[in-house]
Amino acid sequence: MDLSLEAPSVYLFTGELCTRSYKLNRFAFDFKYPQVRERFANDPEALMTDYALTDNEKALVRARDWTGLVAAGGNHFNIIKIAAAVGESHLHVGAHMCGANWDEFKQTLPHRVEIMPSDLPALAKGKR
Amino acid sequence: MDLSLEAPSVYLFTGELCTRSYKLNRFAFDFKYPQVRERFANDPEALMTDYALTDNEKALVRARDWTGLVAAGGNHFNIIKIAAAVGESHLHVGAHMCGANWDEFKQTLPHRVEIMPSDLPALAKGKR
Amino acid sequence: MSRILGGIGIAHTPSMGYQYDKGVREGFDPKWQPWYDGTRPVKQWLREKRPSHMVVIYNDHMNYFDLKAYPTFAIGVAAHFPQADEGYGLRPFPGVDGDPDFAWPIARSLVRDGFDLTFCQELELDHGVYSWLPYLFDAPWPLKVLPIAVNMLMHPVPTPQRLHALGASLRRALLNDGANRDVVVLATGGMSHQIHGTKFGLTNEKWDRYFLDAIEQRQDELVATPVEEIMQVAGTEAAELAMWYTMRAALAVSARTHYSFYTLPAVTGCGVIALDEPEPRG
Amino acid sequence: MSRILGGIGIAHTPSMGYQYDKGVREGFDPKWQPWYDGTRPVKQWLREKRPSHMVVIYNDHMNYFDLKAYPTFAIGVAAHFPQADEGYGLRPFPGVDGDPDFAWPIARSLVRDGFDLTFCQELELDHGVYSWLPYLFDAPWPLKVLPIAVNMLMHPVPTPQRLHALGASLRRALLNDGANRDVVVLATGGMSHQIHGTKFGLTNEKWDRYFLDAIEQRQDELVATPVEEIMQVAGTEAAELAMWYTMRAALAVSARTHYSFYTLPAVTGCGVIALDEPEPRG
Ligand SMILES: [Fe+3]
Ligand SMILES: [Fe+3]
Repeated sequence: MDLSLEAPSVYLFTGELCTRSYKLNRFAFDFKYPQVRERFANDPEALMTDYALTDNEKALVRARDWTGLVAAGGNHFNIIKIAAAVGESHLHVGAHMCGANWDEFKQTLPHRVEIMPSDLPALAKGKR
Repeated sequence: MDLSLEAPSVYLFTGELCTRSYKLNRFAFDFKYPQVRERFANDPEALMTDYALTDNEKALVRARDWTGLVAAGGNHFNIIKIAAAVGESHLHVGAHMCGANWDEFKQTLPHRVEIMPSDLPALAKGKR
Repeated sequence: MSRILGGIGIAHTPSMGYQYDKGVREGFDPKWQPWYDGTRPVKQWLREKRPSHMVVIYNDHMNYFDLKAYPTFAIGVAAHFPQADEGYGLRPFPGVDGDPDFAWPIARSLVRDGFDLTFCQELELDHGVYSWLPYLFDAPWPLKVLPIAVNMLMHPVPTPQRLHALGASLRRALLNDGANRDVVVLATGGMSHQIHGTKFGLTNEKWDRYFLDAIEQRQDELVATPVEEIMQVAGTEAAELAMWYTMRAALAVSARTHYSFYTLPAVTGCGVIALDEPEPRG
Repeated sequence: MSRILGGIGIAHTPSMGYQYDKGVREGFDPKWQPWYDGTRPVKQWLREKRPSHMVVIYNDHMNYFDLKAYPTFAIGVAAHFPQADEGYGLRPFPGVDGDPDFAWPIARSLVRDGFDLTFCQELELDHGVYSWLPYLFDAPWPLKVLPIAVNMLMHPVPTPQRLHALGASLRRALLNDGANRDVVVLATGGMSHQIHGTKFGLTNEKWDRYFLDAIEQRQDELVATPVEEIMQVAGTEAAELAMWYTMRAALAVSARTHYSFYTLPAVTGCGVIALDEPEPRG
């Protein structure tokens, strides 16, 4: 049972992270506008340069590396907008995060657990 | 001594007023952008129609009726942006609000009072 | 004073909306038929209550508010709230009407109580509202809505205690607004789910059913549960459940569950509860 | 923990900035020379205190925040804050640097205390900051700034009690931020003035001098004064003075006035006060 609230289990979107990755998030957020999606389809490099993405962020977008983009500070609700623009759903993004093959992964959903907050102390102890 | 907090002594900019006059305020706020000021200089009617001003609001703008615009719900920090665009300062707007001639009005500023909150009950009584 | 008729807590998720549109077009997916059926009694309850206004506590999901200025509590004071386009085009529903004359006295009362609201003269509603809306009402929507959007995306998010206090203050505002409306308070936040990271797809039916039960009379127990623990057992996005506290605190302590329902159609727990406010004593 | 070195309360007005630029170019207007001279000791005090960071409580005047989403409390978390163009072009000064590593722990602490902030990844500063800034510092500005913008334009504005509580919470945040900064807290809000309506041009030197005196040790008396009464005696825009309470509450009760000064050059009372925070006991 994975109780971690840290990467790669969880990418908590904190204010600090948001400030550091603000340009990436601005870029991804704007995929909600059809004009931006269209510009991305026609000339992704120019669009990424306009939004002042770093070289690393550009490489992650080119590679459709959704996990890397979230790890770089992209809020996942923003990053799935880029995924949607290239035809991938948030479930594809989820499979990518789990390093899983999508067709196999989707058969395994949902991942059911049955623990309660009162179980946490014992579980944390068991792990040590 | 005028203690009123109501028009025409004071035009308190309340949320209710703002919601009712939102389009007028949006119009006036946008005078902070040079392009909007330029459009206003070139074709004020088209600009006012684009911002969906009412006929009454349009007439007030045409008449440079700063008092009327504030009475219609324009926040005065917004309305003075329109005034500035046609060469009138917030002191001109002030004179207009007082129904005064600017050249005479400016000699009278500031209007000094010397009352304290503790004087208010007696003053309110004196008025009755 | 306005009358508080009752409260609703309900989950939301984009697929809930998608499956509704597909369901009415070509029949519901067997996984989603229970949710459709399970929401019928709430729709009926609302039809009988006939609220004129509904306060909706919800969160946006990077569909309207951008990060340039991200509010903790945003209140929609406009006369109309369009549906937000999440990037797939608008669903076939009209926008929702607001009521500035209802909204402003409440906003004033909340500010007087020390809530630091962001006042929105424009606001578009995403699946946080539109995913469950057609399950509960037929368009054209038969009531006016006062949306209160809560930051649930960027930490720090407001504490459970703060969300509870907001509900108590909202109750004071409604009962003293000098008006005469019939109000339902609705809160919506996803139940167990996590939609990012290697724990993607986590759900916890046990937690969700406990929550649906405890919100009626053991809200203190829930409010005292650290959000981190909820995120651990029910997935990070289940932190949204804290918004339900606002709804519950807006009702009388003696309010009781009229109906609740739970199902788990996909990767998010889907539950709903309707609570009756007791009749005010003559 | 960071060290709080002291606090400043200061008036602002567009003409203060205009007269600075004109003054350094061609000599100060006789009406404004006293203000320039009167701020020299505060500049000197700051030079001696050598703060690394300054929290600035101020309000915008329809120059950055538009009414689409108007926040009660907005906190600037960016690394840089440009000057806002108020429609007359930028004045010849650089933007102000922020410090996200300073800002976020404070924002987290404020939210934990129940303040419902709007987090601004972008923010431009109008004359609320730029009108007094060059009187107190030489560019390039020798410290990092954390701006907190308060709604003072659209009623309901936050209560005096709320602004006081914000200061107390800010103090807790600074003294527990786990960092090691030297911080000055500055609040700015116009003193007596009214710049609209038939009471345009109203000033009240008696009130302003009372306020400058009372803020040191009789803040409770000020906080208890209804904002409506301040608006009646000192003009509607003097309501901005309530922001000074945040600064005062961020200092120790035992903080004492190092220097204060007042003049009335035009249509707005211009006052400034610098308070020394007592040395923490070893
Ligand atoms: Fe959600
Ligand atoms: Fe001001």
